[in-house]
Amino acid sequence: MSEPFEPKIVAFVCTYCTYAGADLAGTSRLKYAPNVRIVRLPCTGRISPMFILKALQKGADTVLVSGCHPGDCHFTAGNYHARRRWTVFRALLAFTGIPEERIRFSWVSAAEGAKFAEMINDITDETRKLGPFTQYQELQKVIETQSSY
Amino acid sequence: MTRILLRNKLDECIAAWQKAGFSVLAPVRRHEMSSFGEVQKVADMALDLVLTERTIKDKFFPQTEPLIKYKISKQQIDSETMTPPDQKRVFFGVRPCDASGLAIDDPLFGWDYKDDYWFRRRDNSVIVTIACAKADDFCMCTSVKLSPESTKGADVMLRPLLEGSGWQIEVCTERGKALLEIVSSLLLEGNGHTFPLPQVAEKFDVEKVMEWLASKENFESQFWKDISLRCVGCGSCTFLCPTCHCFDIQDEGDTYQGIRRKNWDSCSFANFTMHTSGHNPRNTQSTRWRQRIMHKFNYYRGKFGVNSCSGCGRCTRQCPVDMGITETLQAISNLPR
Amino acid sequence: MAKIGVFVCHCGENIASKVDTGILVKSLSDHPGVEICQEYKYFCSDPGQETVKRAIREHKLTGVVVAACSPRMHEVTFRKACAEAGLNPYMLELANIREQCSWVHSEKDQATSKAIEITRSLVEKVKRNNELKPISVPVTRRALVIGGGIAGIQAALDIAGAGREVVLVEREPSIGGHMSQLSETFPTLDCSQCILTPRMVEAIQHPKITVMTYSEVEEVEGYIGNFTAKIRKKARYVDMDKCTGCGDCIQKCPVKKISNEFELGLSNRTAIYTPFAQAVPNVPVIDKSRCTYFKNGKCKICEKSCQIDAIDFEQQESVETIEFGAIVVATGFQIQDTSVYGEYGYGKYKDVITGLHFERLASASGPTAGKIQRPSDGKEPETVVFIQCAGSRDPSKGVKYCSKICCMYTAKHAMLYTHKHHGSNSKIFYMDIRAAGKGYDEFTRRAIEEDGADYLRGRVSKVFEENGKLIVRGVDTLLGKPVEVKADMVVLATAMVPQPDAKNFAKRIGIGYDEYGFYNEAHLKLRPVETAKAGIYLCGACQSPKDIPDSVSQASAAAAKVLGLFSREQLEREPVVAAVGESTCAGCWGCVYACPYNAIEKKDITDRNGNLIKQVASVNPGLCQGCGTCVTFCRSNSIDLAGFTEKQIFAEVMAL
Amino acid sequence: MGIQEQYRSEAAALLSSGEVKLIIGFGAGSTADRRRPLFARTPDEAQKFVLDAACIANLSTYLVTEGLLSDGKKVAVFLKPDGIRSVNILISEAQLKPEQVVILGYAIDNAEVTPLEGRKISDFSISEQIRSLTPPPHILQEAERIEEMSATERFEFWKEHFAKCIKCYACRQVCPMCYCRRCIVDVNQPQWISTSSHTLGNFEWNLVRAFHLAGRCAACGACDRACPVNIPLRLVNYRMGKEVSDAFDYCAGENSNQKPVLASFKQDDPETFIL
Repeated sequence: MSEPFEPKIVAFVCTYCTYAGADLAGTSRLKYAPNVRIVRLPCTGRISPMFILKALQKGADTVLVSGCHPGDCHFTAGNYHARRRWTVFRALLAFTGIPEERIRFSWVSAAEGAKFAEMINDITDETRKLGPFTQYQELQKVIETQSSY
Repeated sequence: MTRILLRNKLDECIAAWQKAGFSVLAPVRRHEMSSFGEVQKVADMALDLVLTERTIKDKFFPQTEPLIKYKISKQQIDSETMTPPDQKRVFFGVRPCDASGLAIDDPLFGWDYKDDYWFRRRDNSVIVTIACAKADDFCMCTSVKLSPESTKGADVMLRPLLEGSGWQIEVCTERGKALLEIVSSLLLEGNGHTFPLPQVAEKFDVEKVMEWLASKENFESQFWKDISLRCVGCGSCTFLCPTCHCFDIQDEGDTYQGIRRKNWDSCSFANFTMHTSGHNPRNTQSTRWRQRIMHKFNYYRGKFGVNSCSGCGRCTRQCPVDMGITETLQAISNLPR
Repeated sequence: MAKIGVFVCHCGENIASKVDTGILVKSLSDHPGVEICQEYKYFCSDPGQETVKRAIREHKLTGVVVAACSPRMHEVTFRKACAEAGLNPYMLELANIREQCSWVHSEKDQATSKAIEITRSLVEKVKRNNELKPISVPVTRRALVIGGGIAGIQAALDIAGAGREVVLVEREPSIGGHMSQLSETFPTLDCSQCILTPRMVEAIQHPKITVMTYSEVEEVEGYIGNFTAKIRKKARYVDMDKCTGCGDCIQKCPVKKISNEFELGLSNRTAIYTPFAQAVPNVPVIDKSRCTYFKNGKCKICEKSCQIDAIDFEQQESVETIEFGAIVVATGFQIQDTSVYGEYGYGKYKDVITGLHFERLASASGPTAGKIQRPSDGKEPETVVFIQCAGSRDPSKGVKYCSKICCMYTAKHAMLYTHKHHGSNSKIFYMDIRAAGKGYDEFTRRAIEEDGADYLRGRVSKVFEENGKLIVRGVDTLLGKPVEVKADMVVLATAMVPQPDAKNFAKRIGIGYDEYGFYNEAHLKLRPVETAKAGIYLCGACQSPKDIPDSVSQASAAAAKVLGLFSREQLEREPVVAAVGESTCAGCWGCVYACPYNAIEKKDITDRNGNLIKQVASVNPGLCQGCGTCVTFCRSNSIDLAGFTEKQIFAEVMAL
Repeated sequence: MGIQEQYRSEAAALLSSGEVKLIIGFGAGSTADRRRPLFARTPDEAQKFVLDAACIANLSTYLVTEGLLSDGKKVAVFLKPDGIRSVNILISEAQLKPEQVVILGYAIDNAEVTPLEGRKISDFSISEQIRSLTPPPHILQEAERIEEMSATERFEFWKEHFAKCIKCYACRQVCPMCYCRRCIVDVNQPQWISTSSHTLGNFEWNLVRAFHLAGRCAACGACDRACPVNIPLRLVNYRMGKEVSDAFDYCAGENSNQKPVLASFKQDDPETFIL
């Protein structure tokens, strides 16, 4: 048997809320699953759909995008813009068969260290159940056999 | 005495070829597109098409091809050359224009350096051409001095029998002969009535075209601007062309590893000739279209003695704005002298 | 070629106990482009920083990754170290292997491999970092102070005292705020008016302070050093330059029965009025909604009575646009509407009042001239019940937080009451006494021990009237018995809440607020008077419930921040700003719409003869705050954000 | 006089009066059922214009040809309502100046061509019409069929289609909204979208194009018709249009002064999916 599946989760977060929330989880010594890799951005407004696609290509089984609650954006409106983009991009991914459970969105404030820790645990568990997202990663391999023919 | 391949024996032929280590590819229509794909039986084939939308060029020079796999470490880069597998293949039901396309491209891939990716596949492939029983408005093989029964590039030429029961066989090469040896017991001896060839009108005088193109003063002619006004600059004509062969080398990977790939490129694209400096010598669509025509009917001929066009007509058939080589060459040959 | 230095910090045992730093160092040493990788117990210590600096110099490093704590902790420290060693401070990244790794994971091998991945991806990022230089912006050295209570007055005086111009804006007709309503102040029992009025006068007379009363800040645009505020001056209908404050008009005004807001309805005022006798400026306003002339077109008695023609019925409100370099927000608080506590009978029984009412009753300048009288019949109450936490610390009906000042003022009320009415009887229902502060506990003890305040620990369940007495029914939890008190007056220690329009105002000027509407400081402990919006500072009860000493010290702190900012003509800003690639910009203006700071302008691209070729977007680096929303919008990828460029993030992701 | 003759003479008049420098319309194509874009600069050339039910292309794409309108002169163009919608979007995205575009409007109903009143973009109020627009039943049915699939089936469906893509960019080149001077797919620092036309690279390209068209697509179907390998691009674009309409009540190209849907927001935008 192969090794048990350990999900790879890539999180794109804003530095003012969710990153600070993750820091708070740390200073509060809350324990959560070690499967998440955090990429720090200034604001959710900076998080491009491209990041999500590249993370999937790099083997992320779930991608998390997280920032300040509505009304709390350090930059006043970055998260509102982000929310619209996500709504549309999420619909697009769903329509093209990239399951909604693979792309997660959340608001986590600087004060919600516990929410962050809990959420990472939940997402890790759920991803473990879903299994690896090889469907997307293998798109590269398919053509290798096609084209080398 | 010639031989005949009966349609109802074709399934057995396929099985025999497969047993001999060949995979068999034929025109298929899958996922709303016609192309050459692997088949198991005659029922899988779409032999009624005038032409497949995609050419068989794809199977020799794919749209993207891995060349080298590499791994990056602190000390060095380890690379491994990737080659296509030595799979033997039969291409059944190729149209004469597509087969000619392969023959037209052979000298290009072999003149100074023998391109292993092309020739490994060429050497492992047997082309079984079927002469055309019908043509459409876009067919123009006769205009480039080929015909619906041209054997250029073919190892075996089949001519459909009038009653539709099979094909009359013409062996063109040793490779073709060997392929038929495998199924010799399944072939009939005899002469049938073959289907009359479709009439494909000559749409332009290619000699006149070549003469006009060769004249240096025409290079800057207003003609090019007028004829290419509606070109939107996509690459569909080049990518569907059986002879277009331009490519680009790209490295794709992450921090630790990657693949160097050979990808199709198109002279229609604005970025095709974009320099790093930002200068673009072909910075308008008219100069790009001129390049395409000049390459096919002047430069290529100058180097390899043959025009880089087999007359399939896909460039016009698939053009989103109804352009194509035919219209341009027609216009050139109609220019007053 | 990149030469990256990686410095793995143990943070004592904080990191080293969960991350195998030896493996981390070995793994990173083998990473392409890493020139040197070292570990140390505390890289943030002086010797630790020296190690980093030495490595930068000796190995001619082009970039540094410190694998340690959160960048929110020590990014500044290590940037400084880089700069001191001659490396551009922005060629640094912090790999957060403490807060986001060692502290949150239990398995050492998992934490170690996560730490390796985090660090490697930041090595790839730092390879693509660009050298950045701080952006200089000019500073307009004039401050706007919003709110003319004690906090605003103190801030204005401190800033003006250092020689900088201040505009102090107050929406009421007079400055003074809530403090001017108070009688005496704890813990010294100074008369509030006596200590406040001189400050008010000082403010209005200060040559560097422009006081704009009866005015409101409509809109604030711009950024630190360069704000533009629109201030609406409401029409007073009295010429401020002419008026001498003689008060003749007030005397003559025929509309006399208007409930006096300053006195919380305990007395009446006229239609032309000053809110209180010591108002600054001492210039009346005409209450347009109540004035007979404005209602019926007839009267103008005040105009006739004014000997210097200061009344001007034609006056219009006006909007002034003024430039500022810094803003101090001191908009204060309100008391909670106690009518949610039906069981206490507020609003139903006239003699159930709030603490602020009591202040007015106790005030020598108040409606009763300092005599404690029942609002219902003017009788002096024999027994007064004070109910603390009437709103505060009550998540079900009131607010969750402690209003902080009520324990103290209730003790003060009991004390004042005893002083004014010997032999009186005050009973105080309380949850616990919070009297932390200089002289505070002593003060409450004095109320109990010397002035006979009777503290009953427990909550009141009901107040009702019976035979002309207010029956207060509650429980004494120390005795474990229900109690009933027959009172003549009940005083509710109501909660302090944000101004009703606090949230809207915050949005207008671009600062944050908490769930209640109190304004957010940049950091509760370390940056308590700054907001997240650079150049806007906070003081007083608009940030959280505060007493006078706290408000005043915070005001001085905010003033110090403003003066620090004003100490130079140029301000250096973080260079994390966006920039447009003009050659590929198509000028669709999506970024212009998306930018929350209006930092993107349209720029003409012309040929050398001055003919317009195209228009492109152009980022004003002074306005840009570096959120990157524009970058994500741009379809042609023509905008990028320094410090978080597309290349950097791509590399970071592709290294994961 | 038939509509074709009427429009020919109007076109000729526009050119002979000098009101416009160029007219973009349709001419006869290489076969009897084909029409091709035709550019007329003289009244004589205007006599070659063809207008019938086969004139389905969205010619507004030529209006954003680099340099075409930089001299400030006017250009006339034959447009159906979807083309007018494109022009609205292009104006609101500052790619066209309304005063430079003269519209020769027509509609096709059941193979019948009827003229549309008006010449200036402001003459055409198409808001109601496009809001009530339902895509052809075959698109609706197909989109519904896809929505009903499991995620895995949907993925396989698109994988097969995107695997065919050869990155000829015909979809982009015929699209009036793809006016970028440099397409994101041509950005190589960093290479967000794999250059190679393997299925992954094709997925990335097609997803990003669909996203970039979300709230901007005029539903003219040009990309879908242009695709030489028959990828059903209409379906993705339809789905994106539906999303911005359902979530933000936004309909691209209603008028020419809309704010782009993804560069604006409402505080109470829906957010059912956010944890």
